[in-house]
Amino acid sequence: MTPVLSLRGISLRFGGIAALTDVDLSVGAGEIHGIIGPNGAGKSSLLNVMTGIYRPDAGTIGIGDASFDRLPAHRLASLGVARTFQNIALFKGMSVLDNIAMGLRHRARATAFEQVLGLGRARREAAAARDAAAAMIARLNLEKFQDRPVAVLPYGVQKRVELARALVGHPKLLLLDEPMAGMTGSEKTALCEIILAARDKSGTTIVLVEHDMGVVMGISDRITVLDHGVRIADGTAAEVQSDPVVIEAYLGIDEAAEAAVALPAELVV
Amino acid sequence: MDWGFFAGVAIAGLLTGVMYSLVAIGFVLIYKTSGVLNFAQGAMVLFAALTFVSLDEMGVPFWVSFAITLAGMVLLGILIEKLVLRPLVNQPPITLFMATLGLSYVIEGAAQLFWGTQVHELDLGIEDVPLPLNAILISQFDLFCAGVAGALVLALTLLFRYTRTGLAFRAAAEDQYAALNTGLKLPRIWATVWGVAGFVSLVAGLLWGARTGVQFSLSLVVLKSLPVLVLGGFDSILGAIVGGLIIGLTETLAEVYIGPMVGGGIDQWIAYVIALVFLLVRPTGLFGQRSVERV
Amino acid sequence: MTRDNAAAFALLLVMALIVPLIPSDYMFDAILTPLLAVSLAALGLNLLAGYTGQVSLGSAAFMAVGAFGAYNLLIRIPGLPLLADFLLAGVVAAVLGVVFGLPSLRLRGFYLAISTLAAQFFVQWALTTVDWFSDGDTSGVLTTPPLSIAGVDIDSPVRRYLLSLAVVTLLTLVAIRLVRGRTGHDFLAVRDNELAARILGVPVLRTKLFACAISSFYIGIAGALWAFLYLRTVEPAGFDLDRSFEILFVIIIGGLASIRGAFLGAAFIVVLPLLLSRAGGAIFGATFDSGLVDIVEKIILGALIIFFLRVEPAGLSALAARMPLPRFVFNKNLGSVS
Amino acid sequence: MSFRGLLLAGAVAFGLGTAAAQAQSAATPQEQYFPLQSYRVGPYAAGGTGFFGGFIDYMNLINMRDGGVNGVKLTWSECETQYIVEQGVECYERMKNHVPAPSAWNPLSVGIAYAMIPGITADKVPLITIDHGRTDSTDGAVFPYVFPLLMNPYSETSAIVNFIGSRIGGDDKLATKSIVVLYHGSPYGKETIPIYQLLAKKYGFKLQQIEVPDPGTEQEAQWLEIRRIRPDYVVLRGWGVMNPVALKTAQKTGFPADHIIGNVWSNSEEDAKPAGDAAKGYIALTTQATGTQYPVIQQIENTVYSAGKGDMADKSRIGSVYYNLGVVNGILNVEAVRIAQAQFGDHTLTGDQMRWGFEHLDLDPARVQQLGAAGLFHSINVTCSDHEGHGLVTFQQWDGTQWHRISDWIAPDWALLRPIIEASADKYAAQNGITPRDCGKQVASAAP
Repeated sequence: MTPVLSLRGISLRFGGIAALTDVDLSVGAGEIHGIIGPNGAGKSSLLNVMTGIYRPDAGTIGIGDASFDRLPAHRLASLGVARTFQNIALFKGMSVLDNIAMGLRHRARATAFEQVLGLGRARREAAAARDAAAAMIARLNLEKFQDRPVAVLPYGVQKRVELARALVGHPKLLLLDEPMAGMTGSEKTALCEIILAARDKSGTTIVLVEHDMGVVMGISDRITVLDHGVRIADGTAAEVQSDPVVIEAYLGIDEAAEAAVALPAELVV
Repeated sequence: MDWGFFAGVAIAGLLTGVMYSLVAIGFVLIYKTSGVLNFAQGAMVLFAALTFVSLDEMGVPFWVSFAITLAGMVLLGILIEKLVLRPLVNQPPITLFMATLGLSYVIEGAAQLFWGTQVHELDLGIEDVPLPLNAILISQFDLFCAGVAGALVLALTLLFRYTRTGLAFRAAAEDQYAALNTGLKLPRIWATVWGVAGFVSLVAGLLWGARTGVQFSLSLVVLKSLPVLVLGGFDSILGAIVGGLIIGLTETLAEVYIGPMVGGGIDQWIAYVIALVFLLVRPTGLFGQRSVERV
Repeated sequence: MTRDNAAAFALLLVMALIVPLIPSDYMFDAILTPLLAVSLAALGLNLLAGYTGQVSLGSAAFMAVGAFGAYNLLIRIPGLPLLADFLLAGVVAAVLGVVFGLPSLRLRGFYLAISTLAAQFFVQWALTTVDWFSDGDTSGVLTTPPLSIAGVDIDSPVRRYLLSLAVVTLLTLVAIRLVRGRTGHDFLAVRDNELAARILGVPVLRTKLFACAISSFYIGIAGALWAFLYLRTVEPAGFDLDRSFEILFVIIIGGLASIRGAFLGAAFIVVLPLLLSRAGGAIFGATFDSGLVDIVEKIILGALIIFFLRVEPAGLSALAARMPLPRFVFNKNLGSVS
Repeated sequence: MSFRGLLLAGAVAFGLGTAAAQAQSAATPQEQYFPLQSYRVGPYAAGGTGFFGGFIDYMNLINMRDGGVNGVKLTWSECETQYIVEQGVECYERMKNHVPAPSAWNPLSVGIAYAMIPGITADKVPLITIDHGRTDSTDGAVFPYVFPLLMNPYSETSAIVNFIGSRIGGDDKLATKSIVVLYHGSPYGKETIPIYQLLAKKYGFKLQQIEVPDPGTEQEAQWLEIRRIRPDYVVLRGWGVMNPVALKTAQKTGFPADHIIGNVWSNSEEDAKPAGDAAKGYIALTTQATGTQYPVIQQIENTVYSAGKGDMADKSRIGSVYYNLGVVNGILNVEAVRIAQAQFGDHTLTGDQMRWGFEHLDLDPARVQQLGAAGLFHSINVTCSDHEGHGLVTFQQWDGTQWHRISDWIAPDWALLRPIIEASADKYAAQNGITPRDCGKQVASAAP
């Protein structure tokens, strides 16, 4: 069964800095795959390479059976890939409903002419997008913000709106860039439920870049650990936790032995 | 191809470019420190020149009228900053640009209200007759302008790069809130910036005014300096002078050599096309800071 | 019938039925017809600068293209109906809008704004220098031929006003449908976050060029209205940089990304100076010479612009939205216009 | 207030304005009203303040010295246009319904004049474009209500070429000369291009026409081209700030100022003074001489200014080029009233009667002498078919502080230009469905 996402030998340099060096990653269908690593490990860079925002200096990106050396960003949606951003990329001038409806933009075919005259196809597409967005709003209980412009909403609500926009198109592959950042405990649990529901109900494959160890360890099937742009570990939550290389990268203590004894509580789920 | 003539045209073009840079520097100063494209720069140049020449005609000695005008411009700058720009500080750039357009109406109106609408001659006592070099046409006035422009650029670059006030300017430009947190008194910084811009407007006003006569159309010199800004980069003093030289050179050569074939009078729009060509290579000007988008 | 539609519909009825009864040529020829032309141009620019975030300082050039296009089409294609002439003039302007829009794809902010000045100065130079555009008429100031639609001569101020009103109303309806539909959302998406838009599948380059085209189409027709129904002469100098700034003023004062903003802003920029000069004339008329009064008016206009930007940066449209509509016009519970 | 509120406020304020104006003027005695679309602000303020200052001063003189024209007082009101077309049109719309009706329009602007032609023809009120305007409006048959008095752009061109001929010892020597025309990048500037080409073919001189894009604050490139061409003479067809900049740049590129000939809109003190000593020796065409030594100007100073009713804020500008043009324009308008009154009676005249007056405006040098303007301008003879009136021109040289006349009155080559004017007028008539009237049997049939 071909992996939904497979990165082979991805390297990326910004001038002198090697952001990513020869990174391989493969994510199977229906899998929740965590990507963790200390700050500046290259997690977001990897996500940006996957979504065509950065052009890798080497390596290929495979999505389903199509493979690219540079993924054209505008084709991402039609390939069934959706993502959220580290610092929320919503359309400030539009309402919550319109923002979420944009998640279905890649399916729209009606031309401007048809929209102005309100011809069949245009009206149907608009109605379908509105209904799907309304359903997603209900699912993420955003009803009371539905018609309010996004710019005035609190941070947590904006995060949910962006997730709703990514989910509304029922993507095959969902890339989440630190979705838990700045969220409260209860919000985090709610978000995890939504992610698990997406995987279980619609079989969405999920890649999760996240700092919150508890969350990542809790819901990921497999985890890849990056450090200074290099993949230092890849395996199940349990394997990764006990891998001395990972521990050293995280805690930076020279004697690996001493580290094994004093593992911080939250690292051990 | 008459290379002597070509050299003459090229040098004339460079000297014209120097004049454009003088006005462009005023723009850069304000943009570099507050992100505002101050379209009232032309009106400030007019106001400064008109004030100076009116005082001069009243018999006030040269340097006294220069000092009074400079004081007036600094005061004007402070008023502009206080009444117009500070209340709009967190508005989008286009709103601030519009505010400076409204401001240019006010200043142009005030200039004509105080000093009348007549045309004045301005003689700085510097010969503007070609020096005895055969093909090349340079006058003492040209050399004086080039000298002044060079001095201004040097002084401002040094100010920005190596002095504490320069550092404060750059901090204010980078991030106003961060600058506030470090205890920088922003109002004082902006007042100084606008004061220096007032000085630059006065210098540009005098040098341009000596050439065109001090009259309402002096405020239109702005149109010639916009391509320079785009080419050099809005926030680079060096870009203002280099951009000016490039635009002046290519514009003059284009008018002399291509103009006659297409009906002439092309130097107005060719300057923008030249700037556009450079922009396609570097979308934020030759020396402009590249805007990095954090995703 | 939302509150906005009701108010707009009521206003349209007043403008179409009651206003033409006012017995004053001055009201039509000096206020309303130019007001409609400026509103249409502002509406066009709002689609590009307000909704899509691409600020253009060269809109007057596309008004000129519309005016000269309409003139040349009318005299070179005998029997071309007037409305088709305006439409084609808009298409010509749209084509040029796309051509001059191409460089904007890579540029942003003030670099983009200043680069649109290339269009402004080039078009003005071309229309003045190339004789073909003014049909060899050496004077360069072209007088528009007499106009008629389906046999009806458009020769009186009221008829010119009504024709302008019809054209502007139709195009405004199209703009409202466009902006509320998916294309409008594409515009806003490109304006607010180009990268996110691209990732969601919005064809960013095509959207920007379409915005340039539709905006220039509106501005071109506005130019034709301005030259044919208002000034009744076609002259490049009438579409200079001050005109471009005026149209940009209108949408900034009226309200970016707002259909009624174009109309409110146009009313402010066209009617206010006339009111000021009337008031100025009446109050100071005797004591000061008209020049002094005019200087003071210019200062007041500039000060008002700054004042408005401070009071309501989102423009008159936001101010109007906050203004409670008088009871008699809109009856809340019935939702109908009483 | 919402959009509707703004609009209604506008209508109310306007309604008050005109109603007040009309009520107040209906009751006063006979008067001849002149609407003045003046411009005292902006880039062309110098021209506007001078011209309208002279015009108003002359009308004041007539009122104070003669008690008006045969008892009919002259009245006027001003409306600021800033030389902008739509402000000029707005002034026209606002003043055209004035009671008593306007006698004649004097906008002194090419753009505004063109925009008003259809309107004034329908109103039957004459439009005066002294020394400028549509050249083909000289043909009164096609343009009954437009009067490019004294000189149209084509006559000006012919006069300049004749003058250059006289400077080099005869028109036949023109064949060996080279002339460059530096024109302002605007309809006004471009208007005479075909005529210079026609004269170049006729006399055989080498011709090059170079455009200076508006506003012309910088002309380095244009004058370097001139330096390459090395012409014998440069004709400056400029306007506004372009003129002093041309003279300064000429000095910088080593071109002698006394070989630069300015046209009628590059001939004022405001065009030469800002250029300082670069303007010394500069020659320019003019239809009216400068100076205050003419009886009519002295009467203005003794009667109007001594009574404190002079319009010029800066007394030193009395006698300047624009001021004297305003006075001459005043003379032509007032004499047209006087001639029309002789025909239709000493009372307020209608626009059409004023048109009749202008079409019989025949001031020979003797009559000009009686008016105290001998030497100020030569003469004028307007007829139904010739609305220019064959005005003669002279040339003046700038000595650094003021103008001095250096030639007697020169006549343009009217015969050569008439066919071109008629051809262009006929084309305009065809395009706009106008049937030219037959000037031959034009009789005093003007509407009462």
